[in-house]
Amino acid sequence: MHELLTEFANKFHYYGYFAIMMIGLYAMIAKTNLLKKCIGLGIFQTAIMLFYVSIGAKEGAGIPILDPAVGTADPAAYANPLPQVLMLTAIVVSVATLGVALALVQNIHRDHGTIEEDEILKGLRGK
Amino acid sequence: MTAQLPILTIAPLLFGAFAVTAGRFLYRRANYALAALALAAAFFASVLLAVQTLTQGPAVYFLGGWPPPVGISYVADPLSALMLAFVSGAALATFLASKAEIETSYPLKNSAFYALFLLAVAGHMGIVITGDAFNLYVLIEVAALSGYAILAQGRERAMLASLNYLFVGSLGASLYLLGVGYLYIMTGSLNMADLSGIIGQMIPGGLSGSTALAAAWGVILAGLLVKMGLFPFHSWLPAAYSFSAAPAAALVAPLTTKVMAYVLVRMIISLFTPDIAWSVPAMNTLAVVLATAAILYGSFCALAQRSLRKMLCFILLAEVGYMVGGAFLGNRAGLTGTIYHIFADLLMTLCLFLAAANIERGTGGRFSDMGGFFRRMPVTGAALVLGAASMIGVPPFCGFFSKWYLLTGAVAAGSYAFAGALVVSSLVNAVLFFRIFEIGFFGTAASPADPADPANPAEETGHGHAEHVPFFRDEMSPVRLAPLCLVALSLVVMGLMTGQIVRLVVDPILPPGLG
Amino acid sequence: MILEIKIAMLVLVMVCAVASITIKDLLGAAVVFGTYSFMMCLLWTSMAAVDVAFTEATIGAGISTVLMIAAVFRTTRRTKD
Amino acid sequence: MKRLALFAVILAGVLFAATASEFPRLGDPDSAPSRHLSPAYIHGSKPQTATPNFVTAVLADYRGFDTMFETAVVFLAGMSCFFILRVLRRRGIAEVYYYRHRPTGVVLAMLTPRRISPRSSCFERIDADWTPQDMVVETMCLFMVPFIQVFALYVIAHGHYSPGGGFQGGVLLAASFILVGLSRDLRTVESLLTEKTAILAAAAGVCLYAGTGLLALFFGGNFLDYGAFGPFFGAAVPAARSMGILIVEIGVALTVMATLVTIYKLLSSRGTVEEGL
Repeated sequence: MHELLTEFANKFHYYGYFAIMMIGLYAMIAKTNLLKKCIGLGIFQTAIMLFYVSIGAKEGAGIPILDPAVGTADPAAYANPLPQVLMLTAIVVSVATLGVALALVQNIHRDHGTIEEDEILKGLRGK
Repeated sequence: MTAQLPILTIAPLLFGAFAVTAGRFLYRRANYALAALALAAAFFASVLLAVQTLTQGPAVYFLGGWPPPVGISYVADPLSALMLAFVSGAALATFLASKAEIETSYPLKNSAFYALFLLAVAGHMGIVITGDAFNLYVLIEVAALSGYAILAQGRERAMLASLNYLFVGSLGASLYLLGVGYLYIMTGSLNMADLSGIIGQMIPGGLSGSTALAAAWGVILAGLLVKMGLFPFHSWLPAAYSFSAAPAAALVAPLTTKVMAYVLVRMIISLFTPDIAWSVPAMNTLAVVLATAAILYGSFCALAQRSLRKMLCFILLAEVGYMVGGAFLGNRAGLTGTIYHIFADLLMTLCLFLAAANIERGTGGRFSDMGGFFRRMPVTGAALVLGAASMIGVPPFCGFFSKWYLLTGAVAAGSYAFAGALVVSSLVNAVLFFRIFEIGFFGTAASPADPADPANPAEETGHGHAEHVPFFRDEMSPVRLAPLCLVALSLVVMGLMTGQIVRLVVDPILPPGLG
Repeated sequence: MILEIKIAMLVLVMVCAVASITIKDLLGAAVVFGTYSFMMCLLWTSMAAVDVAFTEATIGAGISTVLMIAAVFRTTRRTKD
Repeated sequence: MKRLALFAVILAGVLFAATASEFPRLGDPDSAPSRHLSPAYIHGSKPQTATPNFVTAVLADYRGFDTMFETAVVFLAGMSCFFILRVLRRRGIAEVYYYRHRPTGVVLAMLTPRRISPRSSCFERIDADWTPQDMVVETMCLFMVPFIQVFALYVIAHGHYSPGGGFQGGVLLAASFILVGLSRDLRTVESLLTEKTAILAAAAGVCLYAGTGLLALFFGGNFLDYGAFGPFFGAAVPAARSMGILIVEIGVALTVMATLVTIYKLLSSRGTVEEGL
């Protein structure tokens, strides 16, 4: 029982990330509103970023900026900069995707008068 | 300067895109020529790189001067160099052939279209040559984001289709990113060559040695299959490609699925190595079953279509099945067939989509309006025949040889269902194209053609009046036909050069012990 | 970092995620999505990822929310789910 | 459908959770990522690039090529929104412009061919959904703008030593413009940063980045190898890399600022860039 608890305490954050990821995925699959799907996509991407950033965390480590008082003799004194750099890139990519998605949503609303996917499809079939 | 060739393949496209953007406000008339020049420069550099790689062996280019595990590297081996030449050549051909369409489909916005087009090509080329797993993700997004935008213009449903493509595409790319995260957390590296070495040391016995690495491969594979549009994840593909305007479809359709299949092959060969990538039999079987289903589904849905482009989109779905199935047969012939088919299919799809764009422009593209188009457009018709013959698998064309390798691999691996699906798909293709030939030769133009944009004065011969004159030549301008003819002829050339391609390009990159 | 605070933050992030996809008013959903991003930013600060947190605070909680609100304002607030 | 989706998602979540068993615990200093590449960056950053902020050094130098394409993605997003949304042709539809007479508050509605000069002192153009504006909000927002911009410039320039850099600074600059747009109206933003300037600035920013990379080729280095400038300008290689990082960060900031303002303008006005929120 104790081991199970330790295992959970060590891994709980991964379960949390996967839960958030699945919340986003659910929104993308099950919601019919296009803006809700955009939000779902955002949540899905952010959960993956959270996963990456957690890789870079180290116990007792400071922020990844050189502290002259500490020096670089021990790399364990600083958090791992690489995942942070990757996620900076991913955040910017996600906002770019969001911008394009919102532009498409606006145009769909202009053409069809609604942003509910089922209503759009019904309207198209009616023609 | 030869050492800098790998970056010079992409740099002209980047600078071309920015110059075109600025040119919109400065001197708009030069923009088309500028974009064409950038594409031609990229094609030229790619051909030089291919020649250099084939004669002097592979090269690794350090971006920023940092050696691989620390920095990002470009890997120019025979496979990636040849693929670069094919991708840039296909983009150049599409661009030259669809000048008129670009100008009429995107009035006042063609500068923006050129910039998006060039960056899309740069993204696809970067995907092909990069040796870094995370850089690949960024480039996938570059290629995809411009694809969403240019596919959104077109008929009424194009916006919704493009938005669905955006959701599915971003989901696929995010899954790939998650897979790279799995690899990173287990190995601490992002460079493909470095990763390959570490994985080989960690799990010499195959993926059963580590759940997390098996999951990494599974998640990456899922992401790539979603981006490729394999059978259960296919619903976005026909909609996105068939509702958009013709030049966008002619660019994105031949490139995106093929480049993603290339990434799949690259993952199998360079990142995981075939021994490890194929070490879970259930995964291989599942992939081959899905591929078989995709081939059958694509072929039979194509039978039900009533317009040329939509039919081609479903054939494209079947072709994705060919490539995925071959990659998971688990033997040398299958993988060779997949690699060869990536090149062959790029040319075939390009040829058919360009011909379809011409026919669509002349007749509207629905089967009911296409009657007798061979008489009116003999050159386009001839190119269509060549492309169709290759797609069916008639011997001197390249389509035959890829099918031959795939069939050999399927029989050697004992997956007779896949072999059967290949044969059935060939037969169905024959039925599909002979039906078009029948319409083209013997059909009569029943209804007047409706050109895509009635407000646009047709710049060739005013085909709106030519419907009832039986032998009136209504062919497109030579500028449109020349790239099409070159692509159609290259189908034969590539078929005749099969031996050399397999010897020079495929054999060197496959591990020697592969059975 | 203290484990309990981390768990609390993670739960808060999850609550914001669920709330933003269940609220039946798109403007509210957009604002809660901004809150979600901000909570995420705090979580990243706790993992010593200051640059990422800074970017998420400006891009995720700032610009994304403004763009989302602009889109809601120019389309509709109504949603069925 | 929803039940099925929920079931599938929960199943996928359980499968994902099952794969977490081999992952290192949170904050493990001996995990593979902490041991393999990160020490190289932590040790190398200061001596090789003269940049104490490891994240900036990795972002703009070690993995500068990623960042270049990331900037290209931002530019691409701006161009995509322009391509999708921008309404360029009026198609002969007469639009109504509203003008408010400042002294009396009387509003005139005029069809498009007729318009009142924007320089008119007693008429101002207003949005169709105009409401009387709160002077306190407007004044305070405009008062904040210079401070935000100075802070943004500090974030860009000080990115070597503290958290921040081109992206964050660029976003802050864009935020200052968007604040003007929210508190006043879109036309003020348009007069401060026209669409043409913004698109040119976005292209110029990426061009600055890629051009710095290309310039390195002529100094005998590889693409994006800023160290190659060092011997030519009589500077040490790390100092040259540090300068190179600053230049590309400025390019990034320019692109991000211009693109985000463009996207905001397009989204808030349905692509007409006439009437904002």
